[in-house]
Amino acid sequence: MRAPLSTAIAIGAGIITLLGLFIPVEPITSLRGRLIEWAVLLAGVAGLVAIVHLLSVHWRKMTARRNKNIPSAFLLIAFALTFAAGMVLKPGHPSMQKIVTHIQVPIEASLMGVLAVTLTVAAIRLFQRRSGWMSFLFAVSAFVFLIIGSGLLSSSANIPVLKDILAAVNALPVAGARGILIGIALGSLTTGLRVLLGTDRPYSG
Amino acid sequence: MITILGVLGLGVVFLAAGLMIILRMTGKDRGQPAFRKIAAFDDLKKSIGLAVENGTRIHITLGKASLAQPFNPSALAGLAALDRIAQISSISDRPPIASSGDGGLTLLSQDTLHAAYRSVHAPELYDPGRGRLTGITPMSYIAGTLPIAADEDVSAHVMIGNFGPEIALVTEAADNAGAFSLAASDSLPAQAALFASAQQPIIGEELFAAPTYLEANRGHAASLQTQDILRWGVIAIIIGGALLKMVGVL
Amino acid sequence: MSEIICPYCGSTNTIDALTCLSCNKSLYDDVETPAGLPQQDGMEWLNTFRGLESDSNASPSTAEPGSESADAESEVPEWLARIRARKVEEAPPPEEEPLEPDELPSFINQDADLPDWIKEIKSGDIPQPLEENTDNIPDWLKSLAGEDNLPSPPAPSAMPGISLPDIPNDLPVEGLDEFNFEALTEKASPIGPVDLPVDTSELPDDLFDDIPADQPPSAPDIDRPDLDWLDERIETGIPRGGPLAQPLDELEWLNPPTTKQTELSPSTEEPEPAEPAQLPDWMFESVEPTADEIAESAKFDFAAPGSSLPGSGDEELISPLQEEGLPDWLLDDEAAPLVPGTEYLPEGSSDIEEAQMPGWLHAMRPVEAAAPNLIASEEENRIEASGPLAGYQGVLPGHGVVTHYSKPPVYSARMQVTDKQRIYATLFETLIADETRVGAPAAANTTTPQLVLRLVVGLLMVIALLGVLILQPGFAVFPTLVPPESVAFYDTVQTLTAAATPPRVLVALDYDPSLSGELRTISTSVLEDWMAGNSGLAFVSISPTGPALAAELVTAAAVQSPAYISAERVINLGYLPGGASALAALANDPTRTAPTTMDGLSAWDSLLLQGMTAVSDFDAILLLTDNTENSRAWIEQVKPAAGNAPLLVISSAQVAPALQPYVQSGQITGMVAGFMGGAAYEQLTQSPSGPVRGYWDAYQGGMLLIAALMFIGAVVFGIKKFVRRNKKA
Amino acid sequence: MAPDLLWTFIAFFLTILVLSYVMGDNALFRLVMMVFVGISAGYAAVLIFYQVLMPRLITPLVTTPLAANTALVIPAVLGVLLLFKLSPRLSILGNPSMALLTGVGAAVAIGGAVTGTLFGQISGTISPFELSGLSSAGSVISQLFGGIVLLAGTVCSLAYFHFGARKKNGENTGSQPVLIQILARIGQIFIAITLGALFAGVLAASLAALIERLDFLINVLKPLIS
Repeated sequence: MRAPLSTAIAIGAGIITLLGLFIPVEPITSLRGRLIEWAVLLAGVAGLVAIVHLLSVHWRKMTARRNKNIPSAFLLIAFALTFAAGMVLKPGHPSMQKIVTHIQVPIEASLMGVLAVTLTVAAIRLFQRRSGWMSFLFAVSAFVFLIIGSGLLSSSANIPVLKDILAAVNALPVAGARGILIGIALGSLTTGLRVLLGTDRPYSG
Repeated sequence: MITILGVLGLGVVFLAAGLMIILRMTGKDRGQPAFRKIAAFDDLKKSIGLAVENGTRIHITLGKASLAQPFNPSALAGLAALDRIAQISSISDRPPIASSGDGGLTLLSQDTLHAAYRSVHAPELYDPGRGRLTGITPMSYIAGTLPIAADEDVSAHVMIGNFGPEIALVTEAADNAGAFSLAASDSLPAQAALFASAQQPIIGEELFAAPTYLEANRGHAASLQTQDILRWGVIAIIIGGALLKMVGVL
Repeated sequence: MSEIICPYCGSTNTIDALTCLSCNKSLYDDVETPAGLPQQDGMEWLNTFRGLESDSNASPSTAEPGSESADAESEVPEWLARIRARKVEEAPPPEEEPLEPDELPSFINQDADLPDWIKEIKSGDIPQPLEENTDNIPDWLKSLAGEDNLPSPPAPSAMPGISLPDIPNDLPVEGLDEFNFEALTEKASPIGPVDLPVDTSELPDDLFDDIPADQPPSAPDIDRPDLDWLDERIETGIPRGGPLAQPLDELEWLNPPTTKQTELSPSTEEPEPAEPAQLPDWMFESVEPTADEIAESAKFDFAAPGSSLPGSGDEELISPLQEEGLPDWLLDDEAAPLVPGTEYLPEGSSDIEEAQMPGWLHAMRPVEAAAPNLIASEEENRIEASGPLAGYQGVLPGHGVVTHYSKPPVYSARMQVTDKQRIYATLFETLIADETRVGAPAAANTTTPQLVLRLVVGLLMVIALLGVLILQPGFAVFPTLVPPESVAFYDTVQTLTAAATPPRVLVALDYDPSLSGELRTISTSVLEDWMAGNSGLAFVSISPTGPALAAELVTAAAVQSPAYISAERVINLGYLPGGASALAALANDPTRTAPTTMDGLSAWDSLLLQGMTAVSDFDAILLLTDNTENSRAWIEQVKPAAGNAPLLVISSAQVAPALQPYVQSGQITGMVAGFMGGAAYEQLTQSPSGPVRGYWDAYQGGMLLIAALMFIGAVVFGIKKFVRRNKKA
Repeated sequence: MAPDLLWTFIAFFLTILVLSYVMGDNALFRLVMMVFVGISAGYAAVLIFYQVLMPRLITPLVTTPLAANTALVIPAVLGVLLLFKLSPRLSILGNPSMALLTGVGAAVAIGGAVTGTLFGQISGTISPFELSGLSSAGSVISQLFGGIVLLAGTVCSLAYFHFGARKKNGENTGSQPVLIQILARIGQIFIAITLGALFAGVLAASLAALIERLDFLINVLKPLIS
């Protein structure tokens, strides 16, 4: 067996956490709480380790003999400045908040704006990419909900049955969403169990 | 306090686990179970083959779900797919790269690559630089993934994990680079965006079938069979419950 | 899309069809892929990729070696027994009777190991030539039956498809010295190619060269079992000397015909090409299996007059192969100094050691390579008798060469293919086309138009939106029909803020900066209403950027509420690490989970939160979200702990459909989703200058523009596809 | 220049550079993306340090006696082991830490899937059939009809994802029983409608973001122009 110690830890921790959820009796519950807290801490450390790894990848790219990646230098500089400022000022400082509101927000919101163009182009090209009645229904549904979402139909309060029709149409996606969500839950259940049964051991590297 | 829901929940978990174990054991005698065709996975296999033959790269991106979060199974399914893809493309000149938007997931992707290469007796292929964190926040993860699509001679992108709809930016970049893209997410908005933008979108729980369709071990097939059995159980419960509710029993 | 033509009715079917849609007959009825063939880990996909999905299991290379060798062992005794029986009884060989498919040796019955197209040929065409051959057999078989040492006669039929070229790679050469491979070659069956993974068109033609022209075609089935075990051993890689040794010993009886053949005088003379009419049909049938040969037959007609055939002559051999088509090791042999077998040696060359030439190599040595050298040897020995070069040796003759070379064979360009062959050629082409389709997707060809389309659409949208935002034309009508969940939201806020005691609200901020524009715009009006009621707001976030966004949000909302003292009525509990997992802890014990404010002060001792110990102590929970998964966690984990406190949700438009089930089930008390919900809320509050109202023209115009573009795209590409399909039809 | 104005200009230029991606990929856009990744990583690292590790691990270990914090020794050790993941040779030492993280994560996921989604959605699908509280026949029929549509959509959508296929002669035919095929077809309709609705929602959200950004640009430029 590969990585027996790690597998035992994963299975043991998983079973305790699971039991603690379904059978909330002491000491399982407190043990579960503790394990989750440890997991959160470890996720934090893993985040730091991965960030260091990210920096090392870009350092390698920047210092490569061939095909030097200059933008990687900007990444490293941006990181260094932010990290240094953050360590000195702490996250609650207004200047640190400005980094979020005046750098992250504009960039992320603008990327989201670009996504509007990307998705519009994707919608236009939908039938170029694939045909079939599922695509057709998808397109019709998207079109109808774009019109509904624009508020154009909601402006006509005088039409008698419009409200009922809109309510019925708005309820339609719920059924499909339920089916998808239940299916995903079943998939999550079996995937999680694969880890707890030791079939999947992604940590055994 | 022990509740009925808790006991029921535990029962469901034990039922699923039991089914997986039984199906896995009996599956050894009955051979590979039959599953319906999913064209996207057929195309993925072809793309992997072409990537291996052409000496181009395969990029697997695992999403941004933290391992400590309840919606991490999509990432776990992505890791299983990564393991399989790494194995079958180990003969390629350019081993695959894995990207993710969470620290824990990044480390697991490195571990998975390491384990996969060891399993095919080629540990020398392992390079931790091929399991990368591209960004720590959801959008910076996408921002960091875009250059991979554009610059790293990738011919096939496999996106299995938890994404937002912004993943469409990556599929578009892949499309512009003439690369194949297969995308699956457990997030509903992302699925909608991917349905329109990815070359081969995977809908809903099909994402959990990726390892099985990539011919991973019997455990994955048993897990898919269990899913099917549970599905019909849920359907029966829904219909029965509705009838009982209607007559006022429930 | 790729199609399969039904071999029965000729109608087209989709590539994944198993039975014909018209005649309902199986498209692969003669393909019997065995059940439960073990899949070789990781290799099936390669077959799939090559477009041979259905063949993947059938390929001998993917078949499980263990099972194959087991099959081989079970088959060997049959043929051995038969041969031995013949030896003992000297009875007419049972092979004289036409063989039923069931009786065929294992390698023929192992359909599972064969690609479909080979199986088709095998099942459809093989039995007939077998019968024909057996009709021809008796004469020579009878003659051979008298030879005690020859239980199986040397078959003159060349084995065009035998995997002999693989042998040098798989077996040590010195091992092969022990037996004469030529004999095996001679004894090969014309059905042989179907058992082989290699393309017969790549085989060197000299595999056929040692066939005496004067010998009639033999019944190949007699020797088929021999090849059966050989092939199996070669494929399974059983080391020679072990299991292989025994059959080799048993094959020693094969030597006489070989010896007999080597005694044939080598001839540099023009061989007599066999008349095609005299050749048995199986020789042509045997060429049929491989798709490459189908293509090859376009430039080479086996039956054409003037062309030679396998077994028709020694040197004058038809070679559809070009040199580059030969394996390297064969080319090397050609390039090497000629070490011909005794039968080819001219006078004066007899000093070359015979033993250095292994039999198998001899059998495969291209004749084309030998003949010019023979002439060259003669030339080198010739002494010029006249002219200025008189007395010189090795002078190029002016006329001699002409006499040595025959007129090159005329190859017919006419393709002689059967319908079946054409079908399989088409199928093969389709498979290749499929193979190249993926990975070099159409996107590569459409990149430029796509970029242009993107540029045009992007500019159109940006310019249109900028124009509307700048000009504010006011064409859009604000919604008057309000969704019930927005009404419920509004009612709850009004009820709570109208109460005597200012409400205390837990504001969960769970959105990324990417959607802060949308959520800030929607929630500003709502927060203004809460502030108007002097509500206490406790912000908490499971997003790292949440605290900063919360501060920004409060600042924006407070502008419209100057009387509201944010410093006293707002508290920022900061960021909860652990994401959704932290919510369970928050639901259980908020004082422990979020003990301090962003400034590091004790939160639960503050004036605002004094006396509160649980989530249920809050009057309401307001969730601002752009994320379905985290919303679910708030709904499923925190809401149950909140008791009667209503859960109000302000969501991005992108998650609204996913949250609808929770609205319907009542877990969410009220919801404002997207600009549409924001507009509805502002409509309910009768706010004349709400932020959503300011964007309404641009929003509605943009949505309608996208819908129109989508419609146009659907029509244009739909028509394009329709026209293209009609053209194809 | 006032600091606020400086920040506003930074935001303005960043917005312009990112929106330039509408015209196609360009070097400046890439540069901004790299800066963005660096800044977000730096900010996240600071947050992890100050909001996770300091209050939950480092401070308790440093300020209180070890005996009172024995439970924190384990995550501390596991955290240190995780640092070995930075070295390819020693990375195996970090495996137990990753195993704990994965095991707990899997259990959390199972719990969420079963109690959260599975039970929640099943109960949500059944709840419209609660007719006892309804007074008029019209509302009963209306709710019943809605409930049946919802139930049919949910069941058929679930059936669409059925993976099993029939075997013929031990070979995978890829085909499914007729009943499942019919249900799956109906399920496809509901799924397509759902995805279409979600797509419209995503478009609406991203359009809102674009409008907000363009409005921001206009607001920055307005005073300059006037």
